[in-house]
Amino acid sequence: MNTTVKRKKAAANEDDIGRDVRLELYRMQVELRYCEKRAYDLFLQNLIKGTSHLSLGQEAIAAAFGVAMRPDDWTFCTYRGHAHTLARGASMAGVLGELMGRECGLLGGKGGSMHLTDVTKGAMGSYAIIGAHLPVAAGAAWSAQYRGTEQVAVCFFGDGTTNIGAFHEALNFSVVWKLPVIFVCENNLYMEYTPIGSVTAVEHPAADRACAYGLEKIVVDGNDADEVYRTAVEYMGRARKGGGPALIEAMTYRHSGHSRADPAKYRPEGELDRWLERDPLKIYRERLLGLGIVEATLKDIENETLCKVDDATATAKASPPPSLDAIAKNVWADGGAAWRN
Amino acid sequence: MNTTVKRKKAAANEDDIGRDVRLELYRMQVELRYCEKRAYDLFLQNLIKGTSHLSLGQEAIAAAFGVAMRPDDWTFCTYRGHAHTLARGASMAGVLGELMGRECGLLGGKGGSMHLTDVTKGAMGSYAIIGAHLPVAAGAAWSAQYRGTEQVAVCFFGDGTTNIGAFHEALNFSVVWKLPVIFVCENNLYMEYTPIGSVTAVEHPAADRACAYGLEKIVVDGNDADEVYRTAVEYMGRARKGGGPALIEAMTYRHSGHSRADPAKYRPEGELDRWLERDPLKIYRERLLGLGIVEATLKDIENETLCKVDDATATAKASPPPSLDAIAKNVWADGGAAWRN
Amino acid sequence: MAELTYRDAVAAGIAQEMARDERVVFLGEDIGAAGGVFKTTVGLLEQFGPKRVRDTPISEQAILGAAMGAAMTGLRPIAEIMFSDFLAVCWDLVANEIAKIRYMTNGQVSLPLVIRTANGAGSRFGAQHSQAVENWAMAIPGIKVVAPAFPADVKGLLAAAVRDPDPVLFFEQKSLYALKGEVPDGEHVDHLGEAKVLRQGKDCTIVALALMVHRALDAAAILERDHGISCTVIDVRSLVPLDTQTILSEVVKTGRLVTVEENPRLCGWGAEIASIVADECFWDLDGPIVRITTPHQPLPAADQLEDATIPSVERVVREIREKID
Amino acid sequence: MAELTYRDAVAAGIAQEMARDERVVFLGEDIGAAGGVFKTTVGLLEQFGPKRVRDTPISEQAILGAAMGAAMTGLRPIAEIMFSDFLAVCWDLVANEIAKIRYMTNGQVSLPLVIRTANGAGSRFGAQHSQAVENWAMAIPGIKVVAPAFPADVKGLLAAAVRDPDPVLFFEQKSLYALKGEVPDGEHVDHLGEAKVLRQGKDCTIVALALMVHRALDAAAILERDHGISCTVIDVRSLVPLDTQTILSEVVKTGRLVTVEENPRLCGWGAEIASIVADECFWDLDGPIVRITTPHQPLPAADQLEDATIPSVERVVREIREKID
Ligand SMILES: Cc1ncc(C[n+]2csc(CCOP(=O)(O)OP(=O)(O)O)c2C)c(N)n1
Ligand SMILES: Cc1ncc(C[n+]2csc(CCOP(=O)(O)OP(=O)(O)O)c2C)c(N)n1
Ligand SMILES: [Mg+2]
Ligand SMILES: [Mg+2]
Repeated sequence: MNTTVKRKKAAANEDDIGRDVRLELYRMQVELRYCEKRAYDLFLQNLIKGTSHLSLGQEAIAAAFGVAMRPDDWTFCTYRGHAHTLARGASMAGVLGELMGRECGLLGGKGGSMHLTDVTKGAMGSYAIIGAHLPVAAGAAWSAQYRGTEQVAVCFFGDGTTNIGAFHEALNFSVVWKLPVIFVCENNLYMEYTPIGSVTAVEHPAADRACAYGLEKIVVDGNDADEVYRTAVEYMGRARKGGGPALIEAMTYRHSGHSRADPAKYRPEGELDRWLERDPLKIYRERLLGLGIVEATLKDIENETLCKVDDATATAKASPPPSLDAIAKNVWADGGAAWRN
Repeated sequence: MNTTVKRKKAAANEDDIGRDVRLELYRMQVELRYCEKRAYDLFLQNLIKGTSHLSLGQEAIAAAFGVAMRPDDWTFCTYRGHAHTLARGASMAGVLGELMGRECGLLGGKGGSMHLTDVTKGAMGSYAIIGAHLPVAAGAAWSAQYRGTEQVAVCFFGDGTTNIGAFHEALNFSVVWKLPVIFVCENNLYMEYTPIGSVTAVEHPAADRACAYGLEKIVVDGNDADEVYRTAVEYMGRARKGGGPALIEAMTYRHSGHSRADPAKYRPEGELDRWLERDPLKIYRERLLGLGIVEATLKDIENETLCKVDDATATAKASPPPSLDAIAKNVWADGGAAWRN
Repeated sequence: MAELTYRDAVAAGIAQEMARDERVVFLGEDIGAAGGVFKTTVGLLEQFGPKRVRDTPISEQAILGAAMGAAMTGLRPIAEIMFSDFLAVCWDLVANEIAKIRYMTNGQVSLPLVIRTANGAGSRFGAQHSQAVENWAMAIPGIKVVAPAFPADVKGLLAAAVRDPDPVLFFEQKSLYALKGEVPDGEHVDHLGEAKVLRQGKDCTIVALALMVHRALDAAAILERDHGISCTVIDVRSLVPLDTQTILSEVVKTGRLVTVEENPRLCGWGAEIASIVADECFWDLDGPIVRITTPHQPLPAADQLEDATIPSVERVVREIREKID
Repeated sequence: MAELTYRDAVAAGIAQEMARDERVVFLGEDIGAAGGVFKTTVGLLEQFGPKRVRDTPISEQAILGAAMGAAMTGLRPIAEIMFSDFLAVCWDLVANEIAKIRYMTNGQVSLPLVIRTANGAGSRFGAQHSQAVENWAMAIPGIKVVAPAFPADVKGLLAAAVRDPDPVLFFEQKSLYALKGEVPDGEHVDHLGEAKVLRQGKDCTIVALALMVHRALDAAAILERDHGISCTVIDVRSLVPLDTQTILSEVVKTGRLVTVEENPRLCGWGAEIASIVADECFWDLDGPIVRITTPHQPLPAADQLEDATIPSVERVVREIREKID
């Protein structure tokens, strides 16, 4: 068992990743950031009715995996899944529309913020019960293995999720069957409001459990898109070739509360500020400038993305609420809801 | 994290345990062996109707803990729990009676072989759904901690149980709360019929998971009552004083099939023979003789135990089947089963 | 009498029992320092300290296992399962362990414990955070099942549940947490297993639970005022034990039974009551038994869809008008 | 027609579907090398190899999660949960995930999967290994629920379940595994959602499932022969979809309904059927609806106790004699 902490850092200014991918990593992070901020604005305008869990501050992880994945790979994520779903290329209007409960929503308003899914893009669902989607991701990986397609399933979840039984079952199962599945723990230091350290037997809730499955201990800086990207490429590549699963813990922080109802008062003074210093967008923007990419290029990306978010917002707002006919549709594969003749 | 495998061996002929305890360890193993054998005979006579899971070959573990535990400590065990229940001093007629579905059974015939319990002796139940009793044992330990009684909960389970979610939840929970609970995995190499190695990501299904909870890796020879006894004394003592839980993996082997229905054909040629060489009773008898205890003393123990088993058998056989009135009793604390007025 | 919200009545009930009995301890996710995700347990950590009010990991099996083990050995734990939907992740503990151990051990073990959980729809949370699963619980022999509709009942029935020697699954209604109502001052302890007749009519007996009690009352008012149909409304309050006597005697008076259930239709609690009435009151019935339930399907998230899925006041009025008389 | 046991019909059904469709894979505990703890899957590993017939760890959540993930991505898995009681440890996967994902995603995801499990009492295994939990499943919108009583139905309905595009929970009756019966030769595929009228009478309609079908048939024979009471016996076969038309039309003919259920009473499947009949057939009923169920309590282990707890032929005869006419 290798217990070294992996740090996928490159030497300063080294451009192992390449300008195009880097720009895409930046663009993606900007897109996730802007869209999440818009979601927050829409919530303040009372246009989002249910709950919503933002990834503000955690965008580097979803973005880096999104860029690293093959179009036919599969994402499984949680209720905090707007970013992960967008990062696969799902329609932004579809995402915002779903949050607003509109007909144009990815799920026609039936799933809501916590269940974003776009199967056509490999976004295989957002799951709102802690832990459940880890074995489901293993199952998708099994089907890739069975059919020999070299697809990989990537499963995102939080630090708090490592303490539930399904985590353990999924990890053991995936290793025993050598499945092409990458488990990505986004350690943002908190469950809902409880600090993860106060309820976990080890320091790194995911990485310190890798030993229990004969896996490598991997901790990465989840606010550094390059580091996450390099890790994603390495372990997805290995999994594709039959090397089996990996468990990656990405250290990060959410800038806002757990959900829209949460002002996050439980955080110690100064903690948020320290993490804002390490904001993934800020870091990445500075890095790109340091690598010689000019300000104007970045501004263009930012402006284009803002337009995209505005367009998506307009589309979503213009969309009507779903027709009440939708209620009784799609319980079954025949499109209906009949349980009797 | 300490990854050394603990081997609680003493130097040859060293009598750190003491003659009286050693004789009690022998007596207890003999009792468990003879009683399990009797259960098997009764099954062949068609006097045991349900299933039954024998501990033949695994007696050293239950015996050593039984001897090491304080009368007010608590045992939680599985469907393979005859030995663990007897080792706390539960009535043998009560055990055999329960297997036979008689009125004198520990549970009046209502629980059967898989649920032996004697609360008056601290035998807090036998649980037949894999994994469930691990968190329950943690709960008992919590109540000891809360009340400051220095009681310890000991929880026995098999190798296969380490792959279910409740195992993981109970371990993490117990460590975080520093509970006085000892988890004892009896690794007999098989689930029901499937070799544990074929479905587990690590070599030692329990001990190699200790790292995931910041616990010591402990593997002991489960066929050596002294080694188990020393380990039990050490970790129970620590837990009593607030040192928190331990996870102990005891290597052992069941001489018979998983349950009465199982001829155990799936075992490789010769495996049983090798383990019969390491039969805990055989080992222990030889050791005692080596320590200078005379054959006659051992014979006396054996004869007395046989009488005890015969008596218990006679009592159980003489007991009538439970009255049908029992059916509607004890669903609720008021003694009845009423769900309506 | 003080006016309390349904939400605050939860904390009041727990505090009353914790103050009175050292053996009462409380555990769950985010219940202590944060005061609960629904703010139902604010102040308890401060009042009773971290030894008695304990935040847990996200480990529902461990939470219920711990409650069970503690209850078997002398404590009287209250465990919170944050949303009732999550009972599914620890259903083994509920259905196979907690509910059965007394019976299996022929009475050797008692489990004086309470599982509190937030139940029901109306918050646009979607299919995995909005279910009414009281019928899951009612189907399990060996646990008592309570679901209050009013703040006073929250406090009184919660206290009764804590004092009960058997395990109780206590369903709080998410969408009622903000409801205000009078709660008796001082110690308040109610009784499990008593339904309440909230309104007496002569044409039809409506039997409802939790949120649906309020809809049934509103519907009954409209039916009386606008349509001349006079309804009895019974708040079941406790599914196990079930106060069949109150239900049967009211049905005998009106000759008709309508259940209003938030659970999806199949095997809902109303089916059980319907079957009891169809057996024991058959000759007193003047017409078909009508069940008004959420249709048998998962819940949609969007507000308009959700509102149109669970039984509304309008639907209760309409169905009763169509089917009664 | 060959004579097969109910047990062998399981393997025959699986083999038929695996031979026909490469996408059908099979996983569970001890199902491969050991052929299943009830010997229901003997020979499948040999016939289809370890890539398609896979032994798993004791990880029920992983088993159903794997089945779900595989089904979403193009396979048609059959998962075994050894005893139906163990559904409780993976109930989240059944009730919250598998049953809901199609609806939540507005139809983006299909789950052609089957969960097979051994259900019911009679083996003296005690309260945690003997439950009849078909009513738990019926209460969950989004899964189909099947429970065959005869070997031919085992094979035919299992094949239909495998071919069905929706998730199916398939309850096999432990105590029927040794039952022999004729099974059609060659490919045999039945239809989900069709009840069968096994016997036609004029005094009373008995609706039963799985083991209780046999008891109902025996009781009907005795009632006819010894007591002049002539009963229709319906084997429900599928709780979801439910063939209400067959049930309603038979009840109309006899004017009486008796359900015979192995599940404990509260919220059993018979309650649902009773409530449908009490609504839709009310004016055709000539007397109370009677439910004969296991009493609402856990099951005892000892043989005499267990036999006296679940509905026996004698009890069915006695209750029908007392309550019909
Ligand atoms: C089984 C279950 N228990 C509890 C919850 C309630 N809950 C939702 S999110 C959450 C915290 C999860 O923390 P973490 O895994 O760290 O993810 P994060 O929200 O930080 O992304 C909890 C407890 C749930 N959804 N499912
Ligand atoms: C949740 C659950 N899954 C499956 C079973 C069926 N089962 C009973 S014993 C057993 C094997 C257990 O193996 P192990 O933990 O090694 O204990 P052993 O029987 O070897 O003592 C299995 C799979 C069960 N009782 N509960
Ligand atoms: Mg977190
Ligand atoms: Mg074993």
